[in-house]
Amino acid sequence: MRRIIMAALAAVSLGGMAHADTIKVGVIGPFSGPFALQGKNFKAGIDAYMAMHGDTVGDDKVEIIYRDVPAPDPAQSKALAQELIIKEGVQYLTGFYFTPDAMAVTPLLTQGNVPMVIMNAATSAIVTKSPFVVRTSFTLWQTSTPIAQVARDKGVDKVMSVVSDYGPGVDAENAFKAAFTAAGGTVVEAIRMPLSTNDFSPIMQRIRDSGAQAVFAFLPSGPTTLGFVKAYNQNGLKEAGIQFFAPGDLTQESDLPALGDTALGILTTFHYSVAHDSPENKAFVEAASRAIGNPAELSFPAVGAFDGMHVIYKMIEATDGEQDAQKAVDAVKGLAWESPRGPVEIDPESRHITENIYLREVAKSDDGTYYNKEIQTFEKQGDPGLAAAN
Amino acid sequence: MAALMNENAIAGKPARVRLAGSDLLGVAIVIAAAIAGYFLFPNNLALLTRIISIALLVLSLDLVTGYCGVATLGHAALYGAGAYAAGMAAVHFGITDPLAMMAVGILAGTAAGLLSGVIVLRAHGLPQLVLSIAIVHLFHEAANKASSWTGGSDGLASIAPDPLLGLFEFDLWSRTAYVFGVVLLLVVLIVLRLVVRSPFGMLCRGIKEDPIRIRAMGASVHGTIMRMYAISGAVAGVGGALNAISTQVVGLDSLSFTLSAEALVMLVLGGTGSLYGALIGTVSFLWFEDIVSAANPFHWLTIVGALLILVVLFAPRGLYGTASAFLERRQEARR
Amino acid sequence: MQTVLSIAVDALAYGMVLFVISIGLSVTMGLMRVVNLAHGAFAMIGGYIASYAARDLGVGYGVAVLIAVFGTILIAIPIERLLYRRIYGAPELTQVLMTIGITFCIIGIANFVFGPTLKTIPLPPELQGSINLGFRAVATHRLFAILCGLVVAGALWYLIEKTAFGVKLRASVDNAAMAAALGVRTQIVYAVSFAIAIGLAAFGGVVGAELLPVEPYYALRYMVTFLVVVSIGGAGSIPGALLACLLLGGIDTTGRYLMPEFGEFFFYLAVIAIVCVFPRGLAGRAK
Amino acid sequence: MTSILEVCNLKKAFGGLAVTNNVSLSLNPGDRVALIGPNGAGKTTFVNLVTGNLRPDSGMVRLGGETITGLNPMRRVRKGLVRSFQVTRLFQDMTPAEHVALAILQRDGRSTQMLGHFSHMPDVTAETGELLSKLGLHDFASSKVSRIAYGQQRLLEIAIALALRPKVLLLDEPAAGVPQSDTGRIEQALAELPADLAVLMIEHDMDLVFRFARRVIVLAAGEIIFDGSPAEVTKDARVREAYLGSYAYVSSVA
Repeated sequence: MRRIIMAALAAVSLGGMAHADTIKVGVIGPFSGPFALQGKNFKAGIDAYMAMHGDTVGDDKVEIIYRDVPAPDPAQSKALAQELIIKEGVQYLTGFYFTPDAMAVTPLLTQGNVPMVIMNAATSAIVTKSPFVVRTSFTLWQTSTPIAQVARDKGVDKVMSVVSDYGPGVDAENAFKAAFTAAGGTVVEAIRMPLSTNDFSPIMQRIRDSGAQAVFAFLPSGPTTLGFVKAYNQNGLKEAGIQFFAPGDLTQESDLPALGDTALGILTTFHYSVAHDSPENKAFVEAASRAIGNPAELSFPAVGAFDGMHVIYKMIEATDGEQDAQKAVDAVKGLAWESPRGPVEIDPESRHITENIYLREVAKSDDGTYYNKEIQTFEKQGDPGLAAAN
Repeated sequence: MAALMNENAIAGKPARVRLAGSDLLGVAIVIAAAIAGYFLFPNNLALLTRIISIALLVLSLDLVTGYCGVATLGHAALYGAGAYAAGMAAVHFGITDPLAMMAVGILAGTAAGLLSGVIVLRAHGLPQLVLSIAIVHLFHEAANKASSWTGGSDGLASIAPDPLLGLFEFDLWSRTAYVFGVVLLLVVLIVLRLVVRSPFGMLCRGIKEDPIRIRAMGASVHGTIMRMYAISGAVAGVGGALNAISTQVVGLDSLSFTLSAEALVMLVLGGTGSLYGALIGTVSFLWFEDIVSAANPFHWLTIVGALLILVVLFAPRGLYGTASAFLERRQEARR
Repeated sequence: MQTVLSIAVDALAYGMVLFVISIGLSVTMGLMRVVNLAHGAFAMIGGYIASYAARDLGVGYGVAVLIAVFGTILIAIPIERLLYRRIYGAPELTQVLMTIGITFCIIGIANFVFGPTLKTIPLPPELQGSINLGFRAVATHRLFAILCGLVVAGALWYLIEKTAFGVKLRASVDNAAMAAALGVRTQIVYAVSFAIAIGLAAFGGVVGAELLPVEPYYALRYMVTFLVVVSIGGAGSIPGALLACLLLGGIDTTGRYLMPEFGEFFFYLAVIAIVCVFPRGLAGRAK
Repeated sequence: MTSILEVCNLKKAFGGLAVTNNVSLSLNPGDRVALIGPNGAGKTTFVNLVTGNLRPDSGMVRLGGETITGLNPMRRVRKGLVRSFQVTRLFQDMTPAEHVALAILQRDGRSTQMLGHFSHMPDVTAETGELLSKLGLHDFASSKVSRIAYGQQRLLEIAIALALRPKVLLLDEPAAGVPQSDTGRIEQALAELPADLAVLMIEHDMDLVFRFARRVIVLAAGEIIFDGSPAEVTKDARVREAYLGSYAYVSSVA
């Protein structure tokens, strides 16, 4: 059996060499269903990169193949990845919005000789599952740790943590708790709400009753975030002076028009704001807006995808179009560049991206639109989550 | 198959021979399709394995919905129980032999089936649907909460099954998983054919049509359906364990309402109350979904919706049900 | 005491919002015997139309609500004629398949036309902000939703129990053939009831949008909630639906307040308990 | 001869209205009893009380000397108290042979057997064939029930009941809804019922009652007002009082 596999593998890699003129990149993400917006952002980021840098690397033409996994479904994700590797002959796998979908694919990478560039999935441990995983997004630990310091700086001693009860929410809670406690504050209460929660009034009442000076929250973007922020306002927490801290998922740009005035003043820390002030970002936003059609829909998965494509282009360059996962991954270890989000680097140890985390405040611009205004920078943040897990 | 059945009927052979003949034929067709699948789509075996796994779930659903008339939108609870049990056996207890994992999955599926049955049979019709929905949500939430055991929403990863029978590794091409799945499917199919044709199967069909009549015969409706629920749980457990073994990851989606609803859609699409209907429904739905979602990953849902509407309009008894009813009519006309 | 009052207020508000959105489904399922899983899709269409009218056409809230209700009914008429008419009286599972198909189509179209982002319906200034009840603040909009719920419940009850149309409807439901023989034009009665149910869905979608925001996946996201509410209440019963909404609202709110970590367990265990005690729903009509 | 079915002081009231009021009767093996009464007399309620589908407020039901008041309908059937239905309750997609075989298997406690097909069980097929032939259903043994005539469906109801080898058989209007041309066959079937079986038949068709019954019980307003021979029933003043008007032809028959 093993011999057959080796022979087949050799055949595949030979095939890869023989047809090096078109390099296929498989993208797995949520392109329909409840998370279609995030998938759309993946596509916008990829399109923007290819519009700006062409669809060729050297002599090789890059072709993108999209596959849809509408909601977390590891079995589906794995089947599609297998199909992409074997049938379509992709040299690179990328995308991956959800952690379980990425986790399901990691066992295939070595056998398939394919590197995986994660454009979003944000649980720290994924990069440890295979040496061929590189991530250009963020982890919840990375984005939720700095906000603890911000809260302390604002003179907050007692915080209540409220997160959605699923992997990323738990990560956010743990990260915040660890950092806030280390900075001398107290988390008076930590609540994990079911993901299906629609009505947040009782939670708001509980926050009030807890006597906390501030609330730290994490919810997946979309309807729940809107409901939560509205409840925060309507139940008088804002008036009562209870401050609101969160990682930036909560004020994702695509949700801001819906959130409107209710989000004003919310402080979040995140790796990317569409309003980031740099020439790189201006060029990116212009290209990505064109790609996505409606600029209001543009948000962070697009920059993860944009930088993911950058990494893949560098890999193709380094391997000269040949299929060699090890060489490709080695080539981007320590790779540093100026991303639309600011200066970034692939950490050679963890293969996770080291980036600036910004403190932002939701603000209203002159033309009446809302944006995340960057007001403070935490430079070169790695992923504390990996250390915490060990 | 249809043509052959026709001939038998025209030849006026006794019902007994005709039944056994169509059974063998059905199994032969499944084998032929499995072999064809292997050689025609050697690069899609992972997808085919997934289809087999879901087909087992749909078969399992057919047993309670199609044969006993129980309305459920929570059948994934049984499937997920099998998947998680097999996965946890491997990750936490070192039971990595695929056959042993399969056994664990079957046991867990059966247990989940009995538990679901006890609750679901407390009501009928719409309230029964709601009970089933409540069950699958409770299972889902329990798996989410017990994240140290199940991996929570990140999924239960690092399931590493041993080579099958110590000889065949679960490879990138999913060849082993596919063959394993096909064999399991055939075994399940043959066993279920026996069960649904047995006196017990007749009793179940009777219950579906008229439980009062069955009671008037002195048979226990509740007890009978509970038995069927246990069998159904075992079958769903096989599907779930196959999923855990072939994917090596188990996610919360395997315990979800969505999967339950999809399974029901596939079953109704194929036609309830016949094993082949369940198979045809699963294969056509997933195959169609794969094609349209690859063709247009962004807007395929609309096309799938349109397909479902067309099926209701033109094949109201499901693909298989309508086809066999049509053939029956033609036979009558020729008589 | 304050806590109890506070929970009660939240429960009432949440329950009434659920009621406004779900009651249309209770009408289709209980009176027309159609398992209409596309109910949420029609509520969503209402939300989209209202959002479009209020934001892009700039009309007032009240006008937007009217446009949404009648616009949705207008969209639903051809769907009723072409599709729903084929499934009246069909087996439940067939109805499930058809209405899920319709839902998928509507989701896909909404995603294509309006994009995947959240859409809001701007509230008039009178409904914004919150009112202080002394022991706590409540969003004005919630009070408005409670009011809407009471009005809808009253109007429907009057329509079904006290008007000639209600008599015809109940006759058609109990025995369509007999009603037809007595000169009731059941086709029209069904079409009108369907229109009312759709109108209620759209109205609920708009009024409830503050709590259940409008986005393409709305149609499936809340389907289970609607189904649970309707069947706990007993399909077709307005007092039953009202009672179920208040009860479920109360259970959900209490659970979320007292033990948010296990809110889901609490809710679904309660649902199982209620169904076991009232297997036909709180006020279910015998089948 | 000891009675096989004994009903003592059975009472059932719905919301204060006594629908079955202190009813007592007993049946001996071989009895052919017709239970008649005007509409609303409480016949259906009485049958439901005897079969266990309703619980009596008080009173007792004994079968073969054993008290069965607390047993559910299923257990009563297993003890030999079998009923047929006024409106046929058959499985539309199954054949008469399957119906009868299922009843036989159920009677023998083999209905939950999960392997084998009844057509491979010689004893079952033999008995099924015999029963169906006896009732003249042999030619339709393998047609779906939905395709056979209503009269034949009624006969099948009787066949199913007989397959359960009852000690007491409650026949609920066995000829209801059957066209005149087919009633002969049903009457023949009734005439051929096993001699030691106790039969209680509810019937409106007085012709049938007089031909079939050797004893008639009249129920009116929940009470037994007459229990005696067919010859006497129409002479009884209370019966005439209860019946006349709604069943004018009773006197003409007499």
